[in-house]
Amino acid sequence: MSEIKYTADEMMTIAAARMIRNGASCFVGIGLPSAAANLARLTHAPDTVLIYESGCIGTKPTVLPLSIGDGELSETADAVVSIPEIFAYWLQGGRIDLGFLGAAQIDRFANINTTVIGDYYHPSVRLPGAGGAPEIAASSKEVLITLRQNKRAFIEKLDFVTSGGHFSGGDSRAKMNLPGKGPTAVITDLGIMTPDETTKELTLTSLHPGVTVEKAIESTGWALKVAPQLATTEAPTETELRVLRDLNERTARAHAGQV
Amino acid sequence: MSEIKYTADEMMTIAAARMIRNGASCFVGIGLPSAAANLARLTHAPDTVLIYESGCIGTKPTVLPLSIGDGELSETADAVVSIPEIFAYWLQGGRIDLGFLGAAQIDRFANINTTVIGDYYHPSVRLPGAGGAPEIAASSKEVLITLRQNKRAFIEKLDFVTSGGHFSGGDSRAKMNLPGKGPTAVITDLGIMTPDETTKELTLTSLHPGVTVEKAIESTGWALKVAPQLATTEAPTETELRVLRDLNERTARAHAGQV
Amino acid sequence: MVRDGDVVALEGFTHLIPFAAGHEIIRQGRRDLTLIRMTPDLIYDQLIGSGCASKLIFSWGGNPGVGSLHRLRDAVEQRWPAPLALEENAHAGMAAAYAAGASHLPFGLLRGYLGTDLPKYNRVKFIECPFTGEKLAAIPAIRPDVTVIHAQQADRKGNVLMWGVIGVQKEAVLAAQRVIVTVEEIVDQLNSPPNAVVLPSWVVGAVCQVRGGAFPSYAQGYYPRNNAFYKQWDSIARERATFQAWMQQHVLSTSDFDEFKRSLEQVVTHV
Amino acid sequence: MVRDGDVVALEGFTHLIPFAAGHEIIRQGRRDLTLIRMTPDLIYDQLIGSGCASKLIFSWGGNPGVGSLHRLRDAVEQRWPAPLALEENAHAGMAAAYAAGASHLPFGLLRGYLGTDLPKYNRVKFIECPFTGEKLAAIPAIRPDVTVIHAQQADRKGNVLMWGVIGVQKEAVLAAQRVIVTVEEIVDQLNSPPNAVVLPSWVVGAVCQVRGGAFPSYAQGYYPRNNAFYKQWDSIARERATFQAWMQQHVLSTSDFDEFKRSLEQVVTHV
Repeated sequence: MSEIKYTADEMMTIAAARMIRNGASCFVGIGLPSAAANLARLTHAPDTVLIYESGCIGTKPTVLPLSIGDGELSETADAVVSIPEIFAYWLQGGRIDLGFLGAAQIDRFANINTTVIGDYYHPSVRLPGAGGAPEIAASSKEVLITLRQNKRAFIEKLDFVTSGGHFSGGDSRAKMNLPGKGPTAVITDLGIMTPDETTKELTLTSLHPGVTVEKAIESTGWALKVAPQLATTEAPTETELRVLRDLNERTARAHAGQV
Repeated sequence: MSEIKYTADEMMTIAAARMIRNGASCFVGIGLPSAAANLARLTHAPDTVLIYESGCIGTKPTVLPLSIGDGELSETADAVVSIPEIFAYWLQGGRIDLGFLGAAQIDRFANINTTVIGDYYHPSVRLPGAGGAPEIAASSKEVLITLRQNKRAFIEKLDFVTSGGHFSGGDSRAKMNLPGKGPTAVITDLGIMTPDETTKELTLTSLHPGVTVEKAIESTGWALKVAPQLATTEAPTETELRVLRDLNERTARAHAGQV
Repeated sequence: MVRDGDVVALEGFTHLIPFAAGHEIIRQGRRDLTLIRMTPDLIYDQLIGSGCASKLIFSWGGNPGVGSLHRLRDAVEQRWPAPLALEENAHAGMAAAYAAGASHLPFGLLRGYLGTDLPKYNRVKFIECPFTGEKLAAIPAIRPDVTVIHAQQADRKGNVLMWGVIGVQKEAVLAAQRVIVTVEEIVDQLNSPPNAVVLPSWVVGAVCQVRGGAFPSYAQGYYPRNNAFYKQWDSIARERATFQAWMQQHVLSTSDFDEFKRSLEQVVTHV
Repeated sequence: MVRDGDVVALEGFTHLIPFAAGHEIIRQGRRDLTLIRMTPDLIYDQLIGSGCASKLIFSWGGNPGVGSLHRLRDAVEQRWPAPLALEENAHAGMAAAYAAGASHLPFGLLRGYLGTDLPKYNRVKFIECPFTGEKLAAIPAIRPDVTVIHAQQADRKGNVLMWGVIGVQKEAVLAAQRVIVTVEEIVDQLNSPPNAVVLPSWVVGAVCQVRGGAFPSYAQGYYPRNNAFYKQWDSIARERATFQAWMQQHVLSTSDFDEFKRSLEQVVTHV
């Protein structure tokens, strides 16, 4: 069988999708998390319950939503509830197995910044802000984070902590008695990092095929720890790629068209 | 025109109904308040918004409900919301012009007991309890109370204060900064009492036709104050009586029938 | 799924009261239950009179439009058949406590209970608003071991749909550790309107079909409230002997709700 | 009904965003507004870029799935066209603050903001649970002077019906002093399903029909979200000059939303 060609982004989305257990209730943010969650639902995890902060519970879109509240999300949902309810009864209520987040910046303890770069009152870049992320990060039983890996995104110190991961590491999160156990993996276009059991520092545990350790290290703004037995991520299967590409094509067609 | 015959209960219900301003939003308890509020809606106050604690807003029943949540209440309502919403957004939210309550016992400051007679832990009579009354009494802009007048109901001291009226009188309610101004009238089968402007003590201001002051005084468990210019309640009109009796007949027919 | 000693909420505000499930608890002879309901209604009068409960958390305990719940009164006034501890609230407080349970918050916040004697006898405390200094009521969240409700429909996957007077059922379900739902009908497809009250299968434990399972309460779209029975209950429950005879004949001697209703038809009375 | 200096909430969570009403505020040249919205979206990018606002209370300020709101960024980063004060929250906090406003409570209670830097820059405080001692967030209630929403239907009496993604509109309406509602359609009879989201006429101030009034957002049952326009906005709003030219041509030079949409059709672009 000839080797399958795929992009780093495709590998990232597929690796993220694989982490979703079938039947899990997933609170998904827009963008990469939404793509990965829907890929999972269309492949190995058909019973995954997708929940969007717009109040759509158990939604089954045929294309990826551009916004968190596209019409198809509510039309295909098991239930559509108000925003106060989705955050109070469902997220805070402890109903979310998996919170799935993107990020602009992340640090070694998987804390996230999506608010500002630079000083808060005189930012060099004003980012969109928190959205649902802080409470998704706090109240979901488990959190996955996916973003492209580079020195601007993976940095030594965040200018602003929007959503807490493992805070200052060690037992600092445990001491806060947050309902969820926090980030369990960060999936990038280069590999997969997981928090060290005791220090909670993100450690490179798997490299995607063809990516070197050096590349991963130089794409990280801190001295990246590497697991002694570093795994290689399984390459995308034909099925995974076909389903993902079909999904992306359908999505592109749906979002184009006339103004 | 020959004199119209009517019962003391009919007079009470009609006198209570007359106090409802057309267009007011009324939070009504079951029993006498419900009868009076529906009579008002069917006579001089067609645009009265009837709200029941079962979550029915703007309901228009053709017969009096036996329970606070009979099917017809929701079928004829403008909106049917959850119990947490009706109490949080609508009653506490300040949307109720008029709270309409019944009572087992009442004192001279229009405080109400619907909980126990005797000691709380060893009651001689266990009454149904609070229901929605305490917050209806606190948060409605104005409160009307209707009950039959006798020494067992109109008593010197309540064994239990379930819902606050004017508390110990004077400015004692004002000092509590409750949203609503409290009871503005008590309508009985004998007459109408209203709180004195300064002392807030219930004062007999109107007697129903044919009722003597002596009768009202001996039917009250405290030394009842009587207004210097005591009015006589206008007797029921033919229309009021016809509408009330039709309503009661329809109701009796609807609630009878086979088990 | 209900065990002796459990904290159990059978909810349904006049509408969709889970009578069939309540009868099953009585037949199983459960004891020492803490029963939670805003409005105990006839079903808790039956459970209490049958000796299933040691505590009641409630906010209005009467027979709506009729009068007393005689078995509840007898338990409180005469300790028969067993003493019954009360935790008594107002509706607004119970609603806030259920919502807090569903929200996984330790307490519910409301402007309530001010100037009433209730806080002398229940667990309500008062807190100060950190912004305005206003005194507000805090009521501990309700977190039942088991919540039991009756709904109109479920689909084959176990998603539950209810409509009409929806009361506090969604909150009671989301606040509970375990959930039991009886429904009028199991359908292939819930054609639920947008924003309908749907409880997804993954928050519901067991679903089983019991046609008429809310009788003498009602199920909107299926059958009306049997107000005549509610009135008749007053004479059935007023005396211990007549109550026990009725329970024996119609509940304890029947094996399910269909039999129960057939046994009633044999003694039809006009009210 | 909107005055200079008002605290104004135009709500609608991606769905039913009141663009037509927002354009009218821009045409009227309102100034010094405090704008409240969970997701400012393009409508607030337009209001801010037009100089209508001096403060923004929000929780997520991007162009969903596309990128930045360039006019919002320019106001914050470069103070153009005017400085913009920010009061920044998380969605959960905003939702609780709106619900507190609707409930006439001084603050909303949630388990939130723990370990984030947000409370350093907003008005959130932490309180202790009087029962468990747990530290919980308290956020001041939102009470807008005016709330503006767009809904699908109203009847002739002024009762308003909406369905689909309903966001926080009911709370925003019930929290406000004054309410303006635009609708797709005024109908003789709202055939609203049971438990639908209906706002009775007596809590709604003004209702007026503006077909397509949510464009480029959507109205479930009427028209889909125009995702192509959302993408195109990125290039329109990126530069001050192109933004101002677009606003001049399509909003300031048109007298109502119909004209606005006709003016867009004259420069149709494929994306």
